[in-house]
Amino acid sequence: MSIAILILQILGYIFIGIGSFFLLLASIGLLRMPDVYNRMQTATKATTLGALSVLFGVGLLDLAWMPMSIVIALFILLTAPVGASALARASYKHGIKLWKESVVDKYKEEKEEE
Amino acid sequence: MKRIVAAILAILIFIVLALAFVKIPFGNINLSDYHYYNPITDKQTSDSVPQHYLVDGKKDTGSTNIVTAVVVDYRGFDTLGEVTVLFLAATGVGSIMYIFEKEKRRKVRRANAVVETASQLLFGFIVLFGAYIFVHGHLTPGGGFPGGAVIASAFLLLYLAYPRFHAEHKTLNVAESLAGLTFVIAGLLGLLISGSFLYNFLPFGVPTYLFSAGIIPVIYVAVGVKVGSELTGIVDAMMGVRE
Amino acid sequence: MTCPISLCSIFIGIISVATFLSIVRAIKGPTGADRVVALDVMTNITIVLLVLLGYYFQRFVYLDVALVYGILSFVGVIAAARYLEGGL
Amino acid sequence: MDLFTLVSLILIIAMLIAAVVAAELKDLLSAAVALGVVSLIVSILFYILQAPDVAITEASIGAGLSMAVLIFAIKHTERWEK
Repeated sequence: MSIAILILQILGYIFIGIGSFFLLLASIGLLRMPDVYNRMQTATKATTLGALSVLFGVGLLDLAWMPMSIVIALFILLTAPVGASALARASYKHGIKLWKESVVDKYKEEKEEE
Repeated sequence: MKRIVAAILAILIFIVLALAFVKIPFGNINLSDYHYYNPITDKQTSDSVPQHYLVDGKKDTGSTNIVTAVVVDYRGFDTLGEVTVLFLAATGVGSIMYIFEKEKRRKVRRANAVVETASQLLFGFIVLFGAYIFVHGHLTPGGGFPGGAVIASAFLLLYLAYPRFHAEHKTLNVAESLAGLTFVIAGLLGLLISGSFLYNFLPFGVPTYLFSAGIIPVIYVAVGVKVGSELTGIVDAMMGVRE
Repeated sequence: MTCPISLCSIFIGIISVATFLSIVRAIKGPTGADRVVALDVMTNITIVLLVLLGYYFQRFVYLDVALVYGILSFVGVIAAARYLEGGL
Repeated sequence: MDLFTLVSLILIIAMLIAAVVAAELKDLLSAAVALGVVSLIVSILFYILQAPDVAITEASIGAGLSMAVLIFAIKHTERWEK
């Protein structure tokens, strides 16, 4: 019994460590990337992965916390991509230019084809 | 020059405030030497005020969350006043925004399909969570005011995603009036039964269970519905578009 | 168990440094959209920070605060995005 | 030094900088976002001080609704301060 709990604890701390490392990477990427779109994709993807990993790890540390942390994780999984997509579309429509070394602009190509 | 003077003034005010705050004891001071007169037992007791609330609060009110016990039970009349102030503020916003009614016939751009679908999916979840916050006000942190704000933000999400959406004014008014009436009737029943306004006349039950703490959950549900409908009315007055 | 709790405090330190770095972007960001992106990211980091602090304090009921924060700042981000888009 | 003292110090410094920036910016949308940052950090500080009721109220009013109201006001006036 205690061995199972010990294994769960070790697994939980490993998950929390991975998650907090990804969160730190996300914030560094937010600082160092050159324009809005790059920052957005770096930060959103890494943050979502890191947050899900930490929440799962906390659930493993104490199994009574698992349902609530799964609810929070589901909520992050639903809202983070929606917020990022709405922001990306809004800043494109607002007229913020891409970085000068960006090469792909699918949205503009589609507009020209129509 | 003006900015430098302003900065120096701000720093001086900060220093004076900090010097004043150093003298005030926060946190760990032992107040057990403080004596106060207890009118019920008719003698001086040596219990301190925070000890009184923390120890006797659960016995007096049956509520697990002491903050809720203070807000709804010990200081229930103040909460009625706060709800009235919020109602007056909502009325003021509505009457000011009525002047701009003509301007609302404007063209608005539709939202992204992603935002529309996500707001449909999340609306029920957010309303459910707001209801959870104010129903569990006597067990977990939260209560009527945050729960009402969460419900209003669910409606705000719909207003943002669908520019043509607007909530029914009649339903909002009926919900708000019923909630306010429930609060006042609960207080008057206490007055009728034991002679003091908002007396906790229902049985306390077992603490940490949902049906416990007497009339505290009833009043918090009423406050939650009232705050939610008032804030939704404010949001509707500002963002709604009439056809 | 004293050792794992101190391990938990190390992670709390790392995540608060991450919060600080994203606040730097929210302060520095040249355009408004940068600041809104930084607010969006900071929200997610803060939810995780609140959950870990709740585990550190060993209080289960504190998780409600994290969920409320997530819901409301999502609504705020959508409001800012709709304003930038020209809707609202 | 205690861990929470350190975390609180980091957050308080960031909060002060964000508050000054919110007062100084000419772009009012960015100022509203900076106010949101201030409200977020105040909420975390209340949480660290073990006052979850105050933290939940601060988060529910400061994060979503007040930012939406400010953005609505900006929409009906103008975005750039002269």
